[in-house]
Amino acid sequence: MTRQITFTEAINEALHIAMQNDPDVIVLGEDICGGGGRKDQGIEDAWGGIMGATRGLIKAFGPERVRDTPISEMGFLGTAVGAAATGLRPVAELMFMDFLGVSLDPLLNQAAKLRYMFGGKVRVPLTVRTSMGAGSRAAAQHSQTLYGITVGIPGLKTVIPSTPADAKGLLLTAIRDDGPVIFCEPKSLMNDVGEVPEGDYEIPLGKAAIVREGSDVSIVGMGRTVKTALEAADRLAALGTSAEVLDLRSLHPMDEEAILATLQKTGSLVVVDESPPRCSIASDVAALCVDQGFDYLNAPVKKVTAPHTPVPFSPVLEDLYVPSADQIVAAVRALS
Amino acid sequence: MTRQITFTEAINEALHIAMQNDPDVIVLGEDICGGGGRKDQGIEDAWGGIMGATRGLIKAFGPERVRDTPISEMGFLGTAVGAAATGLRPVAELMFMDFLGVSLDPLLNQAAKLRYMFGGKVRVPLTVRTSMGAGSRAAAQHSQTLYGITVGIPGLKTVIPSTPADAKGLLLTAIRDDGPVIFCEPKSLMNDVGEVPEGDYEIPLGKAAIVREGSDVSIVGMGRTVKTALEAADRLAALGTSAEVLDLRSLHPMDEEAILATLQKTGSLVVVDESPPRCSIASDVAALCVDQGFDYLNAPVKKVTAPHTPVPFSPVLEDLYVPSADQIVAAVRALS
Amino acid sequence: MELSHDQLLDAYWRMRMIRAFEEKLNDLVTAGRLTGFLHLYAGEEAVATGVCAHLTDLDIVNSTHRGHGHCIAKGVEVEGMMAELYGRSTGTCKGKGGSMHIADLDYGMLGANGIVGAGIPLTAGAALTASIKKSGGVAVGFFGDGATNQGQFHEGLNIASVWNLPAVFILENNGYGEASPTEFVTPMTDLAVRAKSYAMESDVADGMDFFDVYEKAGTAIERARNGGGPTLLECKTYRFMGHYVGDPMTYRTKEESEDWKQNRDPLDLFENRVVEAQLLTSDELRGIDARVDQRIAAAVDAAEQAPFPTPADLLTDVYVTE
Amino acid sequence: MELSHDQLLDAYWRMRMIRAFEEKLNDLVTAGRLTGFLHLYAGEEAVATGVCAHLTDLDIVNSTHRGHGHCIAKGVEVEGMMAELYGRSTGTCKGKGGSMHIADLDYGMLGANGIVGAGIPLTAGAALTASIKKSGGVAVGFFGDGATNQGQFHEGLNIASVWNLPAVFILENNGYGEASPTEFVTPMTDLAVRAKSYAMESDVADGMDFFDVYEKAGTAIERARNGGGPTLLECKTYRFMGHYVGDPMTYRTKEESEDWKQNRDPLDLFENRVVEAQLLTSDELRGIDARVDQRIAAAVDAAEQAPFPTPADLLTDVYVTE
Ligand SMILES: Cc1ncc(C[n+]2csc(CCOP(=O)(O)OP(=O)(O)O)c2C)c(N)n1
Ligand SMILES: Cc1ncc(C[n+]2csc(CCOP(=O)(O)OP(=O)(O)O)c2C)c(N)n1
Ligand SMILES: [Mg+2]
Ligand SMILES: [Mg+2]
Repeated sequence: MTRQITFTEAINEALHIAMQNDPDVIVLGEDICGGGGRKDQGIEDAWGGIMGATRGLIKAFGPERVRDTPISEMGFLGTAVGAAATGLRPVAELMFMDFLGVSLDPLLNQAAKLRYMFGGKVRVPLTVRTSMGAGSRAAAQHSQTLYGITVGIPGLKTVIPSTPADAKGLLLTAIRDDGPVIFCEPKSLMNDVGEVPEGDYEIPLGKAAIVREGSDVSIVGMGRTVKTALEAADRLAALGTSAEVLDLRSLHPMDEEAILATLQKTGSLVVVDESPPRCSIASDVAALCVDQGFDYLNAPVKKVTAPHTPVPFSPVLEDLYVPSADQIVAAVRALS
Repeated sequence: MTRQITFTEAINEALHIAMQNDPDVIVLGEDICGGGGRKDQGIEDAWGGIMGATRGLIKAFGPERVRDTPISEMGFLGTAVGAAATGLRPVAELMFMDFLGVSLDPLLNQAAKLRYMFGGKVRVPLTVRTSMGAGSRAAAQHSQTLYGITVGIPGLKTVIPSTPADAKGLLLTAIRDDGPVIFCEPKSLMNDVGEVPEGDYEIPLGKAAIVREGSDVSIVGMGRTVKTALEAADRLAALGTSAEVLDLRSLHPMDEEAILATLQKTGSLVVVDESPPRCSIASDVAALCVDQGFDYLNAPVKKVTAPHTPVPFSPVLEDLYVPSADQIVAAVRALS
Repeated sequence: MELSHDQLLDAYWRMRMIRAFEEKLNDLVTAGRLTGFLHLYAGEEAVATGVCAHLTDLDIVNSTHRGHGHCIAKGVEVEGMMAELYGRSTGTCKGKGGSMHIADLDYGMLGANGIVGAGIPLTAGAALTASIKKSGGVAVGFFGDGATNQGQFHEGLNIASVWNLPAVFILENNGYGEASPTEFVTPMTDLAVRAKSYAMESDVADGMDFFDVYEKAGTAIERARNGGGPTLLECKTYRFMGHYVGDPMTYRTKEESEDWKQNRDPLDLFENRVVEAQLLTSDELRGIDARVDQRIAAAVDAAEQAPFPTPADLLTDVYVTE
Repeated sequence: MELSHDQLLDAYWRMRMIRAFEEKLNDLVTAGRLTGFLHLYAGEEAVATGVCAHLTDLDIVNSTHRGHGHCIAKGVEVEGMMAELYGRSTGTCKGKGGSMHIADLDYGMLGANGIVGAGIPLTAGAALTASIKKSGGVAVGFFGDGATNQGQFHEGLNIASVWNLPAVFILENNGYGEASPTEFVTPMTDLAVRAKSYAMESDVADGMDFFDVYEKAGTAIERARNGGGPTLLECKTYRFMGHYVGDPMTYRTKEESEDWKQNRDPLDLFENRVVEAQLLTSDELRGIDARVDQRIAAAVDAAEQAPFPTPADLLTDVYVTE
């Protein structure tokens, strides 16, 4: 009941379970074994990828199903698409989401479209795990939040957990989904510890979760910003404002009902997205509110996002870049 | 005064002028000469790219400044970025915007970020012309509207003309901008004919244009959807509704003032975007309205977009895919 | 490698079917009866046919924007193909794919592809499935000279080689990528050498000669099937028509293409050879011609009568819902 | 190629500066005084130094995630670099770039790059500028063995070759990409052969031997400068530290790295050679050591005192506004 493990461990556990239960599941990516361990040199343990999330897999499932790839993101994602279309269920690791720059085509033009283009005659059960977000001093090319790109591509699903327990359940569902799913792993949460159920369980894609009930204002977050929203809600409570916090969990499909329900309940909404503001999830949530939720609205819908800039290296600037509880509190207070 | 030329000719004219006036301007892309003409075989004329927009350039400016590239989008856009950062002013042709799948990195991680990452010590005066949009029976991988991706990338500017005259003036400004600009050419407008001033002129980036005045409702469009919006406005007029039509022209920077001004004037707004609905310009416009324009709003903001699907081949389906005047009229009538 | 009488008849039947299919499409578009962005394979028939003659139901083929020939060679029915090009719901892809995405996994055809080079990693992926599932199948990827300048060519071949996958890569070197002659965009015109970058086996075939392609592809496919790893096979060929239907073809001379058509037509070369060697008779071949033309005419008729997709079809097949 | 006394002193000074800079960073991060994602170049000094010894102010260098050595070799000042790594406004990039994007165009240094392979087309682009403007400059791109599996390597080298650009591509083959040994991800360990795919000149140098690198890079750079086109020069080398500071290094044995450090340290090899040949004295070298250490200590002090960027800096330098 009270087993506490990290976000990374939860993902590792989900991978073990998925591979155990289905021989078609394979895992591939750069350095996910790290040379597969070099037995001839007495090196047993695998590196396990840059985050360590794939540790142990090579030992448990062997080199046929757990593969180090060359630094060829376009190539290995394309290979994974071809494998998925012909009967395997690959889980690929894209080390950082920023590397979409060199790997977009297999997602944009292949995985997302094959089924439609083939008139429904193919399934592409591919999961792409990818590490994203700012806050780790990794600068402009290793810190981006790019789910806006994948959400904009019809045919893909995109999910982002905010807790270790959700990470495990969402990843299992994503792997078993018969279409391509982008699974975002917020770098800044990977060492978070939380209670995670043992064994196999799934969390449905497309369902948001109310992570804090409230009545005065709704705060919608995803991934890391859920934590920030909860922190802001605490502060707002101290100021006498009761905030409800909704964790989207799935970015596409997005749980429009849940958003509209909380808006109806509170009459005002702030959405917090760690990506820059343009063509963002934040915009989509606001646009939904002003269309379907117009009659519930008592106030403007405020977006709290990163600024429209690359991610700066300098720690003092990066700390200003990431949406903060302060900004959320200020946005909420500006509503009334 | 009444010289009428096509959209393609207007672009061709802008390229000639820009190359004439500035020796640093070079043009490169796939088949933009088409083997540069093969003089040894008596082949003089160039193919001029898939749309014919670069015809004549090789003759006028020679093979040093007008270059056929290999089918290496990542490679030649990266080369263009390197050239731009060191003193040239390249205009690259990305044959179809769908090919962002194989060319995103030079834009996402290089052109857009170099200046910021270098602390302001570099300029990247790169223009990428790219043909986009549905309606030409070219199916899922040659018909996409992907400006949502480029608009979401801080450091890039994105523009999209809706008339030949705007195409010429915006392209000249884009080429002379000292940063990277994505210049979208809507396939379905390329044969449109319009009055185009002779000589050199610029249209500022970031300025929308009111293309039809009205008082009851605002319709915001861009590129091809401006035409559709005008058609809808005609029909609405016949039904007794006076629609104002705003052409965004620049998608980033976006003319927020102009959007808010027309909203203030009419009190209700429909935005028409030929991309799918998620993380779109349509969402951004709606989000702006419900934040800064909340007090002006008398009705929900409606998005008229393509559906969340790939572009189908079958003409009967493709015609349903593209936002239509019917849909706009219906959206406007649903407001009241 | 010996070919039986039936195999020879089948080879001619396929080459002739491809040619007739493409010529019919050219006529239909020119006459305004058909629309779309069509890249025709006429002239290159010996490549697809010579390669696919070795393939079975276990095997997967992946193709390019110029995919009709590969479909027919792999056994996809021309009726479904024609209906697809007409955008009808009876098409192989319910009319949603069209020429550049024509596909039929029922026949192991993993699709034409509108993105140059993108089929190469897909081919590696199909080979990975065969390898992990030990199905005994191989995956064959077709692509052009222009595609060898794409990063996906490089990355895909490297992966196939380092993982020793049962894949065969068929480089259809027709001397042009759209309008650009190879030498304008690649520092050499013989491209099989690129296999060396992946320590991969390679070979070069006369792509106008069915028998040469058949033999060399056979060796490569057998090697792949037996765990010997991938091969890059360059086939020297030529496309007889424009890059797409409507191409002004300003980039090459009439003499150049006439020369190929007169002297290097793969159907003529095949016929001369088999008739001379008394393997097939002219009568047999003319009989095939007639049956092919008939079948294509019927396919056009059927396609023109077939129903269009319904508006509801716009929204289906995006996600797996059942 | 003869090196003058001053040139030899300069070569040692640079190699020593790189080593000391990297060791200092390792200490600072381990001690918690510095943060960031740092990839250290120690062990590979002879490559950057041997190559850049031929370069002038006209020339451009492009680098990788492992960029400090290339900066120092090209002449970027360590004070600005250290401040950059500390995220201070006095840094070469005002603190906005950090280690993976350290750059200084004042010295022809077109940036480290966090995207493996991305610097290769940038290098071709800088060479294109030199070619079109007839500046007489060359562009040099550094990258690793792992990067040769990226599509951008393939596309960039092909473009440089077909356009005959004044570019030199330096392949730093240290046997690993992060944790993966070359042979796990590439079907061979000698990579210069890949130049053949682009009909490009190539050569192989001992990357631990300054003199061998110097000579072979000199030939390549001269060729490029004289219109002879690009070269791929593979330098066999080894990184002495982890892939990044904090790397658990589970993928290689202590014996392997100790062997390289004991027997193939480029600074030791250089010193043995120049002292034996009586070109430089130990005293001269120790003098350099002392000055280098002093300068680095001062750079750290200065960086730690320097001001941070102001909040307003977050929003500037995205677009050109003046
Ligand atoms: C990534 C990408 N770039 C460009 C194009 C446009 N295009 C379609 S076919 C073609 C030429 C392909 O040449 P090649 O590979 O030799 O095949 P061929 O047409 O000669 O059969 C080009 C450039 C594309 N479809 N995809
Ligand atoms: C496109 C891309 N993929 C993956 C990475 C993560 N990564 C950073 S360095 C590296 C290894 C690079 O190996 P190599 O090119 O040999 O250079 P080395 O680190 O050995 O100097 C990897 C995989 C990256 N930064 N960019
Ligand atoms: Mg070709
Ligand atoms: Mg390496």
